Amino acid sequence: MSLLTVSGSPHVHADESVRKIMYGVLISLVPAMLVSFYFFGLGAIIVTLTAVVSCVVFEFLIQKYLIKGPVTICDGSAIITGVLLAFNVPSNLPLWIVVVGSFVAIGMGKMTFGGLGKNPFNPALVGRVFMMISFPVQMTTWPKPIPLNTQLTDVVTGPTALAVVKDGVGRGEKVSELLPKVPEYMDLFIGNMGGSLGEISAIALILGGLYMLVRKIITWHIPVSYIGSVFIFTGILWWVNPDIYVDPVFHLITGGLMLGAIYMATDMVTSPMTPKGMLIFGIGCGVLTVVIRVFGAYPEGVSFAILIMNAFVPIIDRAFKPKRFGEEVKNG
Amino acid sequence: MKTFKLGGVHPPENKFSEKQPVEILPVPESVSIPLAQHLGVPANPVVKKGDKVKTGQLIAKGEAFISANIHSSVTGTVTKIDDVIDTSGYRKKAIIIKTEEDEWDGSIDTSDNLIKECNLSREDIVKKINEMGIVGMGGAAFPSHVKLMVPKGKKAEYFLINGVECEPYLTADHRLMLEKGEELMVGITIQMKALGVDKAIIGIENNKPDAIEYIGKLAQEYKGISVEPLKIKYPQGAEKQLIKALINREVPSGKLPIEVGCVVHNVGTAFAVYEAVQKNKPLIERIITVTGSNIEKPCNLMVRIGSPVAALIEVAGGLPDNPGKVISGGPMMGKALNDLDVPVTKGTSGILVFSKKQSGRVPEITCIRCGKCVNTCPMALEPFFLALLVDKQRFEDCEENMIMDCMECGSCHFVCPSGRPLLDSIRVGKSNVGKMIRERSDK
Amino acid sequence: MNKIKIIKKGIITDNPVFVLLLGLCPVLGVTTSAYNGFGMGLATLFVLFMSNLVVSLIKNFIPNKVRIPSFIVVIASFVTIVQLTMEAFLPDLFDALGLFIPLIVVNCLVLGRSEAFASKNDTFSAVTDGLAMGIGFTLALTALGGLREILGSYSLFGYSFIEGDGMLVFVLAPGAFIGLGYLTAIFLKLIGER
Amino acid sequence: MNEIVLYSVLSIGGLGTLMAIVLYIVAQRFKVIEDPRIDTVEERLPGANCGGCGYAGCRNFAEEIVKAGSLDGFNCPPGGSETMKEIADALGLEAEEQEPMVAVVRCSGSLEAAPPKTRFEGLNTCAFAHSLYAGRSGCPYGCLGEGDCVVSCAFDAMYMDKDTGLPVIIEENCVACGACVKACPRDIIELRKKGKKSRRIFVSCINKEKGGVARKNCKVACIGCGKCVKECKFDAITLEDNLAYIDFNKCTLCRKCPPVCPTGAIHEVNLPPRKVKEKKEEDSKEA
Amino acid sequence: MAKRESTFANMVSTLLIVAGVAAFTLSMVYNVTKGPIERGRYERKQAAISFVVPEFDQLKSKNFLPPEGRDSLEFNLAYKNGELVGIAVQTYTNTGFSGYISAMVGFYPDGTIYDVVHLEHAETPGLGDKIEKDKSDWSDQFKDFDPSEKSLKLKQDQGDVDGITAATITARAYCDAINRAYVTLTENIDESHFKLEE
Repeated sequence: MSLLTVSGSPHVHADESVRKIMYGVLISLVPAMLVSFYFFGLGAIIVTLTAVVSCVVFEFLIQKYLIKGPVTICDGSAIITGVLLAFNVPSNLPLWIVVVGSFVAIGMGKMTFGGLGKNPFNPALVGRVFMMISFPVQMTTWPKPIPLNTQLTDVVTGPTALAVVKDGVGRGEKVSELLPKVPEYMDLFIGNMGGSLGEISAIALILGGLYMLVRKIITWHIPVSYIGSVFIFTGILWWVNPDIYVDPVFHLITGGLMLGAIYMATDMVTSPMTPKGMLIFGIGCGVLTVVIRVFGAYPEGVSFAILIMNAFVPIIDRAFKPKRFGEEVKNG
Repeated sequence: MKTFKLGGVHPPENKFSEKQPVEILPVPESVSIPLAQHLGVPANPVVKKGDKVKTGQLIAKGEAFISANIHSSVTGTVTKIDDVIDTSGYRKKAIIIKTEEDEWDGSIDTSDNLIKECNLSREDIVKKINEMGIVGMGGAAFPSHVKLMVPKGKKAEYFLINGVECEPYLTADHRLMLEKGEELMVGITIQMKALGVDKAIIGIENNKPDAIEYIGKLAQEYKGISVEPLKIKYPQGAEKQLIKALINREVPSGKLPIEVGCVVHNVGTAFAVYEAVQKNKPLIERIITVTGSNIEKPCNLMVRIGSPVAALIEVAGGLPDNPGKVISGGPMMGKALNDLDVPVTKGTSGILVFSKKQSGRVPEITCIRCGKCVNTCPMALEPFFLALLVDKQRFEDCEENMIMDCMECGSCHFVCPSGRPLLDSIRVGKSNVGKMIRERSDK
Repeated sequence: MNKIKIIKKGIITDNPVFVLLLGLCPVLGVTTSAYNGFGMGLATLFVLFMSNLVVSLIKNFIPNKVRIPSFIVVIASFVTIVQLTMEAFLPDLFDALGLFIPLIVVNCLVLGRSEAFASKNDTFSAVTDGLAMGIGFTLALTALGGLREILGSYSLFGYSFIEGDGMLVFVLAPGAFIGLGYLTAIFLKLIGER
Repeated sequence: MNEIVLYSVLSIGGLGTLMAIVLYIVAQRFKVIEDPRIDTVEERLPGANCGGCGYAGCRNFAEEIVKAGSLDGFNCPPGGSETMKEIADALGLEAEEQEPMVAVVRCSGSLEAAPPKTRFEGLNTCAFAHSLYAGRSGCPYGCLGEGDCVVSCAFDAMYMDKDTGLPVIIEENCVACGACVKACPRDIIELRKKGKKSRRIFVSCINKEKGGVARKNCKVACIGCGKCVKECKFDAITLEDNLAYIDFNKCTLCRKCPPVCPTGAIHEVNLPPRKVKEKKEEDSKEA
Repeated sequence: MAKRESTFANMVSTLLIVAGVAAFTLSMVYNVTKGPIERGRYERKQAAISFVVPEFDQLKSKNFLPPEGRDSLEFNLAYKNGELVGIAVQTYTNTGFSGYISAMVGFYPDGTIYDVVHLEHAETPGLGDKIEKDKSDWSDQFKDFDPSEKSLKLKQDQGDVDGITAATITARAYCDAINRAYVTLTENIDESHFKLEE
């Protein structure tokens, strides 16, 4: 007779694994990816592929030869980092910069801390911010969307809608004069605007977010509190002075807010674990985003806001414990 | 439909044996009846080696406040009083009886007649239950008479009956409700009388529509008893969760249900109370589900206490070729056995056989901080954090984070996508914190 | 103590930057290029050498309770001497390092060596230690400066080898932290500390 | 020379003088009275903060020694008697002569001698395994083989032997701090006198079950037959709860007991090989 | 030699001696380096002035307040053969990416810019430091720039100056500094101020 297994309860396990979660996230990224391929054409596909391949290769090399531990590239987390990194850069970014960014994202953002689950900061954002500071020129030259473009060179570039408004306001122009210079809201919503690969289409990102909600990969807390707090904060500013502050809807559909709120801030590893903590985290991200966008030097604040809040996650986890069962009796 | 609010999981149900009527397991050749089948102090044997005992005769007396009497489940000769292996493989004292022809103790009413009236006083009912060695049959085996003695200054308002059976695979309570419904009702009225309450609620999970319908119909004839269908969610059968689901009260941390005016009993216990009070029959047998996905004949058996687990499996078609794990209890909270000669006790609700493939755990990888364990913990603890603290041996912090509130339902390990043995760590922490608390109170 | 051992300690096993993590203010502040790092290293080397020499000479003369004020006065004097001399004769380097030269006074490396080594050992050992620590410090600063210069502006000691702007982050403050972190990790790995 | 020299000398010199005065006053005011002997003692300790002495680190140990004023009951296991002697010399006290100790694993239930009956899965710590079940072989006293002791050892003096599934103690590294004794949930590891030339004889089993039961799970268990007790001329062996125990204070290493043990539970360490032919292994005088 | 005790007299005398010796040494070094340091500073300023104005043989400096008040600007009036040939204005701005930037702006007497050179700044290396002459030829566009015809503003601010990619703020600030010099100049263009008087 073969040996009986002895182990502690429970003896059954949910049909759930890290791999399934990661591939679920990937599936949810498909709509946004298709939109960016449509508007930015071949360039977008090449940038995405480069980012994914280099992320996976770097993770493999580091795990195999530097850490000399088990290789876990199959869990899909490096692929997600690659896709999200590509989503955060312009589609005409030189490929060597993409490779450098991938190296920073995986090597510095993730493996330095011990790999999946131990990194305090979102790796894709670490890579993005690194590139943003290192190559400001290349990172802020956004191609204009041309549906189904197959040309790699000679893309027309232009500033993002947020940059147009920020620059204009900085010069003392009124918002109402500036708005005609940016695409229509409907275009912004669908994704027909200049910007980073994956951030352009709010609708596709929301679709993906809903899929993740249904699959229970994320909970509603972070996206809703993030987007909600941005909406309320910018709404207040707009109400105070609509001449220098843009309306909240504009803030919601531009500049990677959706991408950040749905994919970046909800990254399991770098966000709080309790619902209460998630709400605080989301509100913090929202407020910081608006502060950086409106009062800071950069027109875009999502990446920095999320990275800053990432640093607060351990404190949030300690400070906002769930209300224990039976902790405070309220009979009725 | 009602359920408890915080956390919970939905493991696949796999109730293979829910349509199988209860069969009677033949009396085995010899039984070994452990002296510590219940929570609390073990009973003291009142028989010697060589004594002849009849079925239902008292063989060990629970003398402490939290203890229970033990009766012989067979007729035969006491061969020895010795250590036998219990479910965990450690040796505990037990009375071993070699079986002869079954002859019941004269005082026991063995007929099938339903006796509805009960003229005993409250104290007499409790005394009777104490005498007959009734313990909670949901798993923890807490002596029932202790629960029925409401402490001074407290008042019971509700008597709640647990017909939830939230553990997957198990169907013993389900069958009991279908087959012994009338007796169950009488048992409930007796206990209501003992507690002096006029409201009793039977909570049944929605996956047993036939039981809800049948018991619901019966309940109409009894004053004060109602049936509440509950949404399916594990661990609804846990005392505190059931109270929350049925009457929306939260038992304070570290306190008993009587704090919020309830007493909770399992349906099996209620039935045993009926038999004890009306038929004078001690707790010597119980219904046990024997099941598993590659067990030939999943079934529900009426088993004499002390029968070896191997005999039960034999009746269900024998061990499959490649057994991986045999579990006493349900898959979520049961104990894996390391020997099949272990005797069945008053608290055994099921025997579950897993194949080799099923018995392996998900490989453990690093925590990705997904927070699923926090969100599924029905006590709103943070299992990942507790496990971390235990690894770091910071048991004071464990206590501060209310590790003792953990009821080991296993939901955290069940959902963990990284397959981390959270509950294993928490158990270590609990035993260390428990030691710490005991040392403190000794001082 | 064995002089060779002191030298080895100063440069490798107790490298002031990578192992002892002392004097990080100038390490992070001035190492935007290899030249700046080298200059700062030399300035510190001089101060370290001279203060170790003087402190070990006067160590028995100083009562215990006023030893730190005395050491600081000695160190501050040498720093000011360096500052004045550099401004007079190396104005370009002074432009780049100016802000950080006075800070050598509170560089814990200098005071630390005076207090921990020079005040307890004979003059020759103290001088050797000052020299070795200074060399270790200079090498570390030059290495970090070199790394940041190579990655940040694609040049080394001012000689550009690729056209273009380089990875700006390495010229900025975050690059100093990142570079120092990774250099420290590599250094410790190489000397087999971890 | 000019006035710059004069002014700077005056100002800095004056400042220095002023500071010296302030310093002097402050130093007089806030004199901290700490027994300098604490530092003296601490300097002589190994500084591993292992806790083997039973105090919270070396500093605490030093404070307690100075407070107590004598060395009775104080011992630094890693430093050994040498360190204690140094401390005694420094403080002018008598050091208690401490015999060096060493940790000893009292279980021989290797994978071969006590074949596993079950496969364990879950948290790989002895603490958990102990709370879950009796052990792989069924022996409720035997080694669980998850290596909590190895993890607890701060001196690299232990490792798990893959073939036997038992921990092994590297004597040269062991400082008898007792961390492994505390870590073992089954109290298998004991601190014993190191003995002359590290020679020791001990019963490598702590099973208190009856002989037959113990034997069923493990071939090399002590079955409590009492032969060794009869053999011992020095009353060093006691039998309690079916288990023999050799008192290391009384044992003279006469080597009479190991050959009579029917299961080979009595181990000899670092003793030269016997000249007389051993036939005890075949001798099954008692089952 | 045994270590000296921490008595009052010892402490005071030691600190006094150490401080005295240090102060003496320092003042000696100061005396030695004073000359070279001042000469160096003067030379650098002269170099900057001669960089931004045409050849001259005589220099006179005068301070003027900019119209909005605040710190005055130093005007270095350059004369050749008694004729005013250029005005080198030491100007500043506080709106740089890292705050303070100072520059020397040279004008022809008619107000056209001769050349510009930066003096001090703390802008981002690799980005904002393109205002330096030896880092980039960006500031060469100010040569022969006539602020009375063209606007000293960046092109994206509807002016006539090319910006620096990714360092708009620095470029804007530099324009502001030059503009401050120009405005102060036009304010005080009154001939009498610039006469070479003895």
